[in-house]
Amino acid sequence: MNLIPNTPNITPELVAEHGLKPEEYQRFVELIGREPSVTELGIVSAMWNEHCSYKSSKVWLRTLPTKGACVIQGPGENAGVVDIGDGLAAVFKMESHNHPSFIEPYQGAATGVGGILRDVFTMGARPVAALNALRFGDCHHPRTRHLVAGVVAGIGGYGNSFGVPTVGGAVGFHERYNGNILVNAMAVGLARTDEIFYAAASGVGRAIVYLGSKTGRDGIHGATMASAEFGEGAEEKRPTVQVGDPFAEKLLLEACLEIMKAGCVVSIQDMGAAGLTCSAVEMGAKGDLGIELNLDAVPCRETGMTAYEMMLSESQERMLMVLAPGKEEEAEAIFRKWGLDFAIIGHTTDTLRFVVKHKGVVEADLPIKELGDEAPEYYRPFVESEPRKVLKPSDVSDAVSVPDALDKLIMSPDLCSKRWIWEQYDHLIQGNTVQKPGGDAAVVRVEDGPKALALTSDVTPRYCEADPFEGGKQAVAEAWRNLTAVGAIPLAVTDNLNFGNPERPEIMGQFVGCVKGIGAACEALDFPVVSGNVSLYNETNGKAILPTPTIGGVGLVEDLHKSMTLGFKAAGEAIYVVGKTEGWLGASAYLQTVCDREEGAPPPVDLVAEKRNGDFVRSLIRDEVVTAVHDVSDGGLLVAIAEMAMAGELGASLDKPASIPAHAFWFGEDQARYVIVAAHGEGPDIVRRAEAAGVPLLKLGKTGGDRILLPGERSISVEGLRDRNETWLPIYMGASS
Amino acid sequence: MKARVIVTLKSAVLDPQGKAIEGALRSLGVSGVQSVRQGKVFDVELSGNDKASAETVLKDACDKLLANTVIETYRVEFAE
Amino acid sequence: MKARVIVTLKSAVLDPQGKAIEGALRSLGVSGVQSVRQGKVFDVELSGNDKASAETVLKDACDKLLANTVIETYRVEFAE
Amino acid sequence: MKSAVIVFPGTNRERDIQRALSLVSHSKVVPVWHAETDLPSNTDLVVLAGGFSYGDYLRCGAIAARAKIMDSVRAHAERGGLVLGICNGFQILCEAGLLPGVLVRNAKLRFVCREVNLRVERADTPFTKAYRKGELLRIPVAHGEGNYTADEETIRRLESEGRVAFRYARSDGEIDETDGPNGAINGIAGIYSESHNVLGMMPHPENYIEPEIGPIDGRGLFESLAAALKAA
Ligand SMILES: Nc1ncnc2c1ncn2[C@@H]1O[C@H](COP(=O)(O)OP(=O)(O)O)[C@@H](O)[C@H]1O
Ligand SMILES: [Mg+2]
Repeated sequence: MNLIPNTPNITPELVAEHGLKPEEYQRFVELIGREPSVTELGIVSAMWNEHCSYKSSKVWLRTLPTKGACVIQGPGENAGVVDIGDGLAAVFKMESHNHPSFIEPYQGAATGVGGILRDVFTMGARPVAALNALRFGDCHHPRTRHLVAGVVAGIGGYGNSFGVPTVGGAVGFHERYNGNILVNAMAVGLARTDEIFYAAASGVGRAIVYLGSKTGRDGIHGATMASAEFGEGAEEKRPTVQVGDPFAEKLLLEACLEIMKAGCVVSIQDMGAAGLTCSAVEMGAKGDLGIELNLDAVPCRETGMTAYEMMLSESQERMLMVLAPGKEEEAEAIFRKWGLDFAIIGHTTDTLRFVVKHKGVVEADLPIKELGDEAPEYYRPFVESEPRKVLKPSDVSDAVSVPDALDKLIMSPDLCSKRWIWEQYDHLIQGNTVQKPGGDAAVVRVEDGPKALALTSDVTPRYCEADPFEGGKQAVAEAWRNLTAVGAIPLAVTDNLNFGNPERPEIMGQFVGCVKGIGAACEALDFPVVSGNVSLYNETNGKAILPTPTIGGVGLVEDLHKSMTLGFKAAGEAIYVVGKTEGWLGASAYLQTVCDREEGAPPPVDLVAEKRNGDFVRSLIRDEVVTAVHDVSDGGLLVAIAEMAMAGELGASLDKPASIPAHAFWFGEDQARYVIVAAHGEGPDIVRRAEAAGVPLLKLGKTGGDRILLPGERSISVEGLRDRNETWLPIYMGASS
Repeated sequence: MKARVIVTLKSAVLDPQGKAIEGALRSLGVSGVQSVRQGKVFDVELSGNDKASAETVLKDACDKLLANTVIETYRVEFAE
Repeated sequence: MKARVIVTLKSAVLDPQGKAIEGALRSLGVSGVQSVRQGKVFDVELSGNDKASAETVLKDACDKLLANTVIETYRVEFAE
Repeated sequence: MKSAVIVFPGTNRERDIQRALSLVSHSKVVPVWHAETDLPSNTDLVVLAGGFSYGDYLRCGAIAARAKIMDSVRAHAERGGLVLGICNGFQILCEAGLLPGVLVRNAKLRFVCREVNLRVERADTPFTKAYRKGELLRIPVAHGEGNYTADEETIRRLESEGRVAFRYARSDGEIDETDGPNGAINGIAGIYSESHNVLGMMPHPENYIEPEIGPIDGRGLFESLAAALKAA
């Protein structure tokens, strides 16, 4: 065996600094039969860290349904792939950049977007849309404004320059995110089904090529940081964050697509968290091959970089590729044309070892499978959350009048218009944005149409906190509903599971509950999980975030001319609610915003009703008998109707059944519901069809005028509502600049 | 009184702008430039005439706003 | 050798960024700052050691690229 | 009609403009890489597309303006050939000296993507014949640095020589600088060269040409070009 240098000595402190538990280190020593080199310690710390190995979550992720008629590639690759017909596939994934964004919001969010775009074009897909899901602390917290401004500018800064439209997202505020904001970014690309590229290497003795920008000492230990709980010192520690270069990424995109087209690529993997280490090990492990790297050839930005630093650097805009034999020159010429680095830094072997050489010394020689796809996994102890009490309408105060409560809701940080944010994103570039942000789901035309993709990201963290299982179900159901509401057939999801410290049984219980709920809903709604990401340890000083399993949904609109929007279109049309309204106020936005209470069980999600009601609504859209559709979520019926009125600049006169108290009827959050508007004269037929399908349908009133009229309440000006809804966020943000 | 604050990227931090400028200068035929790193300068007008207190104010301004100390360093200079 | 190029807006040109910074500093409680104007600085590494020729190179770089002389002026400085 | 779309590293709306040129103008479209020295023979129209050429590093359009191909673009313009610069293309034209003035950061210091009202200032140029003078167009903008400015003398000349192409307007057609997307002086959204054969504009007519996507007020510009070149 070769000599592996070892300074400094491996001490228990050094092991701990690398985020390895003593037993994990022990396991590693036994595996290799000797003490590791420092470079090896760095490599294993990166590979076995939560972020790369999914050691706490893997056993549970395996329970998710991942198969379906449309699924070409499920979890396990850089992104999921679903068939959308005509020889085309949608390629998508979501990923978190939570901790880096808290430390440096602009660059953290920007590089998050960069990373997920790379995951998508690594597979041969041209990115056609980006979305994001953001959670910030309480809006009164002194850091919140700064974080919102920075994150939004960072997402826009990267996506706008790269040239992908950012078409959707979700934004929420809660004090539980004060010390741990969430930045989840999703990217969607299009590829031909027969031109998809995978990470697994194949063929022995093939050249491994380094592509893209040069390597610097960026974010060394970034991956470890992303998985370590924050303590008091975190802000002082100021770990190196990476700086994104969207310009380089755009060039990398074009160059990669060009060499793929030229047939140069056998397999390809982006360098994300823990850069060269993760990408090289994954390529080899997935392809059952060994990898030998010679770091002397790695293009470096800084002088004197050690093997350890090169292996752990998180410099952005880089790729690793196994080249087709005989294609070296052609591939290199393409990269040079785009002004990017290209270097052969190793080759595949048949030894199943991961060997790293630098300046003639073997810095690492490790078994590749055990590092990669056979990394440790834990079945961590968990306790289920205590069920919460079911609240009756009478348990909830109705002291605030209905119009005043509506005002509070539409001016709350969670429900106000997010225009201030999405106007900073170029949502029109590429010229395919059929439905821009602000609707239930974004709709993006596929090539020349008439097909389009519908895209959304959703989760209701307060439900997940109240009941992880129901909350997990609800997140999926809401994504499914949002796709349905624009007339799309929901195809598949990507998820981003954001939780606290899994070593605490109650947090692990939240995780398990949510994953079970997600699984149940995906199963029932035929909505498989094809990719995703897990972000754990989102805690500061033992205080965890709300459990936040973000769901990114992708659906197919067969004919974009029939895609549905939520704004009222014409006066005198009948408004109905699809689905049963009982007035569920537990864990509702009303309870939180109007009553300042966060308690009660969340609304149960009846997946059979979800499916039935959604399929019914979709059939109405397909048959062109409705003119507006909106799903009912946060804030209940009246908020949904107000949003339809504001979008259409048209009022409505409404009625309600006597059996349910006003606050519960208008603001309850019963699930599986949609507000629909019947095209003129179609009402009776819709009623008949609902009866035949066993779908609950209730007439609420009709559109018209410039006010919302409610029985027994003062009338509400639509323009006034719109004004208050639109100005809350700009005013809030304006106070800082 | 007048002061100048110069904010530059820490030396290990990637400077995509500098890189692009280097390339552009090269292709414009400007020779002899080996590397460029771009930073910001703030020309500040302060009330009062006490250098020491001005320095305190500016350091405070840098830490709070002008510099992102995660990736940048700063320097305060006074006009002679 | 090292040189620094400082590019600033001509004094007649409006500087909205500087204005915004003034406002932000005020709301952060940094007092005593009357006005701020933002500019750019380029830290350049040059081959050779001749100040005069370096100055020529940098002036050329500024005229050709680094400054937009419609709105900006520049100055070249050498580290002592 | 034959159009050359110049592609710089970082240009990202070249496909959008190519689509508009072929769909609406029925033009043959040739992408031209920045490192080329010559335009394709018989080029009628040169387009500088939107995007972030060279990452918008240093100043928007500054590095692209000094690319090799720009000499040919300048020669084309001097011969009276048509040149259209949109968004980053407008910034490049200003940096290259083909148009006067400069585009600086939006007054609110944020990138802005939204639909605006654009008032057509004159309908007798090769770019605007299909519109009416004073017509209000719904067209989107998407930029962080679209705040047009120039010295007083230049502005006076532009105004007196009828070289303002479009202005940001309110829905009643009046100009309100504080209400525009970027704070541009006199609401200027686009300007012509002295002989009106070079147009630079910040808004993106190429993104509003199909009813599936939104208003189709951008079509007129591409129809005008096709008609002008047919007549020529
Ligand atoms: N919550 C999840 N649900 C389903 N798949 C997941 C989940 N988390 C991660 N995955 C899958 O595991 C693989 C590794 O994810 P990740 O490490 O985030 O990829 P990358 O290295 O490309 O960033 C991917 O295929 C991803 O889709
Ligand atoms: Mg990846």
